[in-house]
Amino acid sequence: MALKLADVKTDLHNDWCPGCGDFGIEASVQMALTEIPVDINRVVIFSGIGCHGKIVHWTNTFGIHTLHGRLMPFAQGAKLANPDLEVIAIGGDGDGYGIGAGHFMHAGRRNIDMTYIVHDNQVYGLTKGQASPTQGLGEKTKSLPEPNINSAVNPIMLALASGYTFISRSYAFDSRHLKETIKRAIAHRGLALVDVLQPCPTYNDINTKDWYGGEDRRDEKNRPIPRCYDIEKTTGFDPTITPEMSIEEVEKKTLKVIELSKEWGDKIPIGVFYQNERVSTYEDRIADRISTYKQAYPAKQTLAGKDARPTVDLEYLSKELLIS
Amino acid sequence: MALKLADVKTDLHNDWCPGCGDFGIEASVQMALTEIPVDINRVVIFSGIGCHGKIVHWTNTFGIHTLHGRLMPFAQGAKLANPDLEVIAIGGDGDGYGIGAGHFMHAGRRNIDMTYIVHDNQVYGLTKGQASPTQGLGEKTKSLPEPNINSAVNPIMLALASGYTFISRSYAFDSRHLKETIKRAIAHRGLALVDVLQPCPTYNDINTKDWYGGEDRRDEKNRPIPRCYDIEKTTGFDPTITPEMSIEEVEKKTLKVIELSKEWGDKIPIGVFYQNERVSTYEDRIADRISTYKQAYPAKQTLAGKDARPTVDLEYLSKELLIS
Amino acid sequence: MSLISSRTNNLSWMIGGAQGSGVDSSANVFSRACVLAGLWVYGTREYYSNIKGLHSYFEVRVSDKQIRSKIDEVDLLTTFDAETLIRHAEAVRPGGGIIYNPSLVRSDIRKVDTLEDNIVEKITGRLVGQGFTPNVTGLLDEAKRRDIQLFPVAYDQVISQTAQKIGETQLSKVSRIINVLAVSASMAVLGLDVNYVERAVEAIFGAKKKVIEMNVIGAELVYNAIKSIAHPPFSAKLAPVENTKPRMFVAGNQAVAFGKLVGGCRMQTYYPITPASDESEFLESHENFKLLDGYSHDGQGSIVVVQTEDEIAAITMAIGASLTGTRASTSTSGPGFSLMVEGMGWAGMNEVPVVITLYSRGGPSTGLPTRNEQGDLQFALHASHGEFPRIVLSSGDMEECFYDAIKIFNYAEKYQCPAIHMVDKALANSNMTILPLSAERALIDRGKLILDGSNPQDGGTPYKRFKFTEDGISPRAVLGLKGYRFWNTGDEHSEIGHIDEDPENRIKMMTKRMTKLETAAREIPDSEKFNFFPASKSSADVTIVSWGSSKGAILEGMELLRRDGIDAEFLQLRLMSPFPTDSVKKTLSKSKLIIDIEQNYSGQLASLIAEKTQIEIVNKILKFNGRPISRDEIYDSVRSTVKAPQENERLVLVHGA
Amino acid sequence: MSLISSRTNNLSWMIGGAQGSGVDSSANVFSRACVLAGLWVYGTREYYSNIKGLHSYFEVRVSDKQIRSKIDEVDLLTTFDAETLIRHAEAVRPGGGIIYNPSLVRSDIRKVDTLEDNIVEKITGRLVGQGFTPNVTGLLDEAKRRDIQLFPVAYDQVISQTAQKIGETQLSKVSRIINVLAVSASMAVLGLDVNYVERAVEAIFGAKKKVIEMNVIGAELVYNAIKSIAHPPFSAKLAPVENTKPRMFVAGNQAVAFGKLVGGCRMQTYYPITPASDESEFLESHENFKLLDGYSHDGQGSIVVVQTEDEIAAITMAIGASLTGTRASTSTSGPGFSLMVEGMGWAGMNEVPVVITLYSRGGPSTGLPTRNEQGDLQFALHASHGEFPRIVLSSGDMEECFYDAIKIFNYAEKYQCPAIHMVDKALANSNMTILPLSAERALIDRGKLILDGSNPQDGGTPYKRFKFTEDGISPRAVLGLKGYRFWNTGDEHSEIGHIDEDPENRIKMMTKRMTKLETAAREIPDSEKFNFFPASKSSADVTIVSWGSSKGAILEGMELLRRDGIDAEFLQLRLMSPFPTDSVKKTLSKSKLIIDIEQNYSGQLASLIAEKTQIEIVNKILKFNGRPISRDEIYDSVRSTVKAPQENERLVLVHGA
Ligand SMILES: Cc1ncc(C[n+]2csc(CCOP(=O)(O)OP(=O)(O)O)c2C)c(N)n1
Ligand SMILES: Cc1ncc(C[n+]2csc(CCOP(=O)(O)OP(=O)(O)O)c2C)c(N)n1
Ligand code: SF4
Ligand code: SF4
Ligand SMILES: [Mg+2]
Ligand SMILES: [Mg+2]
Repeated sequence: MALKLADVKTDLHNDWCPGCGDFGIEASVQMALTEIPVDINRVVIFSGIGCHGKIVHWTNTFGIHTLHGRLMPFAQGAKLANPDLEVIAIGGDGDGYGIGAGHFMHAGRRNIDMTYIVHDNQVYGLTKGQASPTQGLGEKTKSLPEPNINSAVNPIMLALASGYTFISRSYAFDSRHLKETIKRAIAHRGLALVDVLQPCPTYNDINTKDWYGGEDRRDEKNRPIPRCYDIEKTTGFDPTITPEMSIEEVEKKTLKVIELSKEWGDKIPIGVFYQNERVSTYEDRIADRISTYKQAYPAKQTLAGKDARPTVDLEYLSKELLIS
Repeated sequence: MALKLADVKTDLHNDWCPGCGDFGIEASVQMALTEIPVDINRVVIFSGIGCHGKIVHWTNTFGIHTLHGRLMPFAQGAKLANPDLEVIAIGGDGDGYGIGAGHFMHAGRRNIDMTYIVHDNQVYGLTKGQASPTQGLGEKTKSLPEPNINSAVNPIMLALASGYTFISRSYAFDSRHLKETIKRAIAHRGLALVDVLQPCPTYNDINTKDWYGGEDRRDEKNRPIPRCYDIEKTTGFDPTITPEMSIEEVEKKTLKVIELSKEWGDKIPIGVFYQNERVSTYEDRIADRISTYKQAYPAKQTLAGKDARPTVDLEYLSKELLIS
Repeated sequence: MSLISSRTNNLSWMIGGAQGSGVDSSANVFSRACVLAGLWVYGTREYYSNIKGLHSYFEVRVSDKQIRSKIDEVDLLTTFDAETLIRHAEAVRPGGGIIYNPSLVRSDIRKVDTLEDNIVEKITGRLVGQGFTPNVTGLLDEAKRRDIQLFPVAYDQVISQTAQKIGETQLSKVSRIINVLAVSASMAVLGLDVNYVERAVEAIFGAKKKVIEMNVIGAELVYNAIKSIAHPPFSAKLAPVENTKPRMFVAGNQAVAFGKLVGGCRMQTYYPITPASDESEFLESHENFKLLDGYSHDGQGSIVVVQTEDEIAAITMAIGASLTGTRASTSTSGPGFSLMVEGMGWAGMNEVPVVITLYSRGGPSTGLPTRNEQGDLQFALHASHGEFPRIVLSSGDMEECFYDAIKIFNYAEKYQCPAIHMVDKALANSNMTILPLSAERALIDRGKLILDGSNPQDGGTPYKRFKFTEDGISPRAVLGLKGYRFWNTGDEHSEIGHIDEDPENRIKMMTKRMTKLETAAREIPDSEKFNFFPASKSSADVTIVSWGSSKGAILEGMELLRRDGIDAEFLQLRLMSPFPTDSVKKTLSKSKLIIDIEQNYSGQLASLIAEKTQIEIVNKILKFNGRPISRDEIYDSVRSTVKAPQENERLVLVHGA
Repeated sequence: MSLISSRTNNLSWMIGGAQGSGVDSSANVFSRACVLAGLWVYGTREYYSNIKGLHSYFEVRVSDKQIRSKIDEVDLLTTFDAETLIRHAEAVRPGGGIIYNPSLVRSDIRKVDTLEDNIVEKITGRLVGQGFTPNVTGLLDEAKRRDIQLFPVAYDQVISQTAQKIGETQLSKVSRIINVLAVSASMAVLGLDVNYVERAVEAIFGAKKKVIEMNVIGAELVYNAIKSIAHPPFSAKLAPVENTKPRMFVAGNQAVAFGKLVGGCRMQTYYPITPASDESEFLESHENFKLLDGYSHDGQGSIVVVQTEDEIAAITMAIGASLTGTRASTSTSGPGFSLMVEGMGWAGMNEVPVVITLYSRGGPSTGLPTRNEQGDLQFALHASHGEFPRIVLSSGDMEECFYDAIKIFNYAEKYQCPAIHMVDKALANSNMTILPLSAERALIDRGKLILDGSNPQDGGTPYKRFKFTEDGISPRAVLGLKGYRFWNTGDEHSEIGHIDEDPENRIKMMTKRMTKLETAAREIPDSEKFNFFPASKSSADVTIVSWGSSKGAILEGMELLRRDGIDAEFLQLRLMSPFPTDSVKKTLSKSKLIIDIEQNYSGQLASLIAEKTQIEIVNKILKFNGRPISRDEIYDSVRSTVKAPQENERLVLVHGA
């Protein structure tokens, strides 16, 4: 039975600011949920703390609103304990690239099969507009008393350096592109990042919807020239790295990703930058050690019999320490 | 009066394992201290927790042995409060790229004028040999019960993505190279990373002194072929990015750095990868806001008069909130 | 019984509206207008953890004497949206007034989607139960039945008139004046000249000429409109009083910020968090400040404010700064403090004076981020593994926020340890009029700090950062000071500061550190440890024990109780560590009846008192619904307890919306 | 007075050496040899926070009855380096023995650079004061004067003989056998057949034929060499006893790991830290395990052990796992726990059963990472901001480590909250013989867990994860269970789990959560809350109150005290939260004299008891030098206290090197 959008929405009042890019992300996530071939009962969304974090309350799946910056370990813990879950982590840029930067990086090293969507609005929304780690040095959004004193990080490059096997970017108000990107991220086997450019009309008056839309620059027919362009569509770039490719090819692609990741301002690449199919998932690596992992994963094991007695053979287990 | 090595050593018993690469790093740091044009009384070394962290106790400068992973914020705090100090942070790979990864990254965004040396031994030494974040996926050092389950991070690329303006690598047992690299790092205006490849003979039986030295591969004359090569000397690569360079040149250099950062195994580049002179330091940025910062920095301000009365003009300060 | 005799210059006003719609500036304009008229105000703010759209409201009490608490009843509720009316109409006392927008009278309560389901049910149930329609009209009918005077204000009309007057065609550019219109309407009802509103508007909007102009025009239109209709005289009034002394209008977080600047804090680190970051942002916008003549050879004074990547960095960076001799602090609330405890332990071990301002809010976890609670006392006392001395000081009002922010640095430096300054959200986000703060009382004591390296110990014995001394305190040098080289480590260490695992040294070093707490307990005068407010008779009927922001409500509640013949004394605990055990024991052992009043679930101060003095406080009045305690709640609950202590061992207060 | 009557099968043996030199395998071989001979052992380990080179030593007590503590005196000190001799000669009782390497007699104490300056001073001072030379010879002379029997063992010679016998020319390949030589020499002195040493060597080195061979050859050479020289009979002896029942030789951290596996823990997260990571590594090396017949349809059982990037990730990952219905835990010690408190608060708020095994070591901060302390009790009780229920259970011996590791999961799941299992380093790193652990007593109770989604609530009312109930506990579904969709948030929430700031809901939800603690207090039987060891007479002379690893020393100390006519009773507190207030009050209110015994500075349990029961325990015996408490210290200090309680209100124990 196909799901409708209404099935994946709750009826709670949504309290994001009018015009917030979060609405676009919510819609795309929910649309994607209705289109992916996954039992909705197995879907769990985790979110961080920030405006973005409320998304789980508006979405009718299992929804775990975690702690500021700790989204990824929460989500990874659930996925490892029950690899049959479809785990989607949705975080903020302050949450994930700021206080959570360490977890962001180490998640890449694991490459657990899950999806990580980041609401990248260049500000700390919920605490009233401080600069987030993606805001550029010297920029001064209206909520800052003085220009931003820190340089911006490059999330795409960070993800690459950390080992993410799927790295993409989309734009909150390009719902089709975003939805498709999310679906591809979910379909990818391994850890998939979707960095979503998200206007925050309340605090970020630099990277606005108009700015992304290119309202400030017009072509000869006075049409706005949008800043985001789809790398795959526009340049024919193929982000896939297959097991068959030569090291040199891989290197070349990787450098291209870096090059693309540095574009910003007048031309902002969106789409999938990198999809590496050569790297094993953490689940596979566990299965190398624990042959029964995929069938009898932690959440699925029977701990006790009907008599409440443990199922573990203690006598056998203790042999090693028995002396007689 | 020129300092001698003995002046910068304490007479405490050094308890690193025999043959540990940490000895090489200690020697180079101390030699560098005798050769830099800085009053030794202004030098403060901060260290993390791990085998490496004990270095401050063997070194006769102000020495602050901090917390596991928190080295960088401690050190940055001191430097910002007293920019006249020469601050050197010395950490471990577990300390800095593991638990401290978030601080590692955000320090890059600030670019405070200080030096950060990392003992990169691919293991957690002091807790008995677990894999550190630089150990490769599937590698199995003798202290691991099973092959390493996480991918390695690439510190050079991480530093680049984070904004470090000086990025270098050296080798613990190449004392001349290491010493010179440290001196250049200290001389650099901005945040300088020195990633030091460090054999841990006790736990890391893969990346050993012999391995780095190339004892396992010999040229026709049966001389070992060392794995590390000096990028600048060997290839003539110039890591400097000057304010005058064109964007394209900068881009090209940056890509080269990435390329180099991916070499590992048979050829390991050492030397300075990147030295960016275009980026302002955090201290400069503060001075843009607080014009007196460089003369009257926090540690230097007079808080009270002889009568213990605060020096702040409270009446003036409170005007804004006074109503009459 | 009504708690108030006269309602002239003695009333409570409330305004509400969606977050982000400017309702905070309404409250600000109203309060300032009152203060300009020589009156005193106390204003509290309630808001959701939300940026735009959810309901927020302000209660402002006004009086001709200084006031320090909120009360339960509202004299005049000023609204311009339906939600405020719906949520708060019930809070208006019989005989009070409601200002409302007549165009909203048909609003369906069920359709206001920012209202929680249970609130909708409660209110519609109440209305239907009384035979009213479940909409705004019904609410107004209910109000009328309760003798509440209704004041319709046609905001939309005034806005378009104003637009016309200033020649603005885009109404949306003028609509923001609705906040000032609401205030002006209130003043018309309360009888305070519109001129005060205009002066307040000018003071607040400063250089924004156009904004001032439209607000002033609108204010006058509304004011005259209301005045022109004949109302029966309203039961509460404001009238200017002669008050030549200047006063400050200040929020708790600003008082702390001022205290820090005066107290010599020169580096503040923070990671954004409600309700702590207001203070850091205030500091940042005052990073350059004037010094007294005679000290301005360095030019100005300044404070470096650093937004860090997380709270772990915030505390450790502040510690790093402190090692250079800088007075450094960080401000946070519960979740951030939870991340600071490891760093704090390091400061404890290395005897580093670092100040943590801990703004407490509703917990546990993310909890109620914008609501009040005093749930962190025991955590502050025991945070971090192992044992080390710490100072924990709690402020009970704005003046204490200021002076304590200075004292806490003195304690931190004198006893060379982490020092926690506890401030509740109910203080941080409240505004009140106080007499100007004075730097006379604010002396700076840096303890055994060695700042001068001209007399180095290099030649002789090496400098011992952790020298064993009688009082546990060692002379403290700073990084970079010639002749005073030292080492720090989180490991147990020798006097020099190197790692030392010797069991004998361990005992001495632990004892040295812990001795500092005894030294502090001995040296800090009782007057800084607690406040004792005696009963009017020689023997009190009841002893109230409390801490933090409850202070104001308790003091004012006590006055009311006295009228009823209940004579209370009040022990306000301020220094929680080291705890003034003997004094508390002495005070409490003489009590007839003790009541512990706290804004948390379990009575954490009572636990502390039991631990230290072995006195069990059986009667507790607790509030943990996230809303600050009011004077009236104190009055009611203490009264009930005194009347029947056995039946009322644990009273849970529920007031607040 | 000597505390020991017979020294046959009742003695204390010590061995030391540089970290990394294999001294731990000496102790292991010695202990196993004893156990193989039917004896019981209790072994403790002291080591620096260092990998190689600094001194470490083991004390092994051996007896023909089960023993549970260490004592102060050493009967036989076995050394092969100078440092061990220098550090520990003094600990050998008059009449005891020392095995030493005669080639080291000229070693200069001042030249042993791993000795701390103050230790060098102390020892040379002692020697010179008595007229001995300040070197090893002097030490041996001093020992002789104290009637200590000296046994020179020419290790180097034996090593080269062994090398010759096995045809190895590189001496360095054989030199490691020195550890077994030392044990063998010890057995020769103590009179236990070398055959037990050989069997122990075989058991430990398993398949390494060559290693076994050289060790056995060397062992026999040394054994015979010592036997061949005529000594006066040594004052302590070992002799095999008949003991057919199998016993386990286990360390505390292994007992915990076994408990976790049996108790159903299927995911463990950790970040390396001393002394906690031993447990995780043990689990990792047992990640696949056998199930009982009848449950092996899934094949084997398994546990996923994840090394995380830090402790914040460790706790939050474990919580994530727990949400799926997996029994999940994390293990750490002080510094790591300090980083976990925010995550723990989230689990408290969302009623997630997560288990934290907290190994306590010397604090504060990095402290004494490899040494013992009980400094984290109050922190464990109050960690994290705000208020939520938690279970805190403390183990006192190996058996408790095992059974508690099971129980703690039952508590966590029944009361749906974080549960902390406290284990001291003195248990974690000690080894002892115990009777085999039994799975009979280890039942699993998962509380109100809904694992079966076959009866979904979808159609009717939606599932309420936080449904209000009488006992505060709501039926708990897991992620992925059809028909039981739910939400979690660290914010205060509705029964469904959505953010809810309503003040009424807040009161109900806080009360619901906190009610669980009362439910737990009611349901958990006294037998799981504390152990009470009565006096032999009806009324005890003294009541000892303590917790954790002090248990063994106290129980054995009590036996000695009884011989002196001091009849003690002992209340061992186990469940710290919820605290068994009434029972403790009842027990203590009848006491003549109470002594609190703890291994921390301030007497944290005494504070807890004062807080809960208002009983002040004036007399305290405290130890915080990083070394575990011994039976003899208990005996001495309790005796002094009983004799003169007023003069001995605070006794600080100092034993240990
Ligand atoms: C440990 C901790 N520190 C601080 C906060 C306060 N806080 C709440 S939201 C937020 C920032 C959110 O920014 P971002 O992640 O970018 O989310 P956005 O609001 O922009 O969607 C912060 C700092 C917190 N909840 N927890
Ligand atoms: C918060 C915290 N967690 C864990 C530890 C335990 N610990 C001590 S050293 C260390 C690892 C050190 O590894 P690395 O930084 O690589 O230093 P190395 O020993 O290799 O020089 C750890 C995990 C600690 N001290 N603090
Ligand atoms: S503050 Fe910004 S990010 Fe947050 S809801 Fe409003 S517009 Fe969206
Ligand atoms: S464990 Fe490794 S890193 Fe540590 S001191 Fe020994 S050799 Fe060096
Ligand atoms: Mg954001
Ligand atoms: Mg390392």
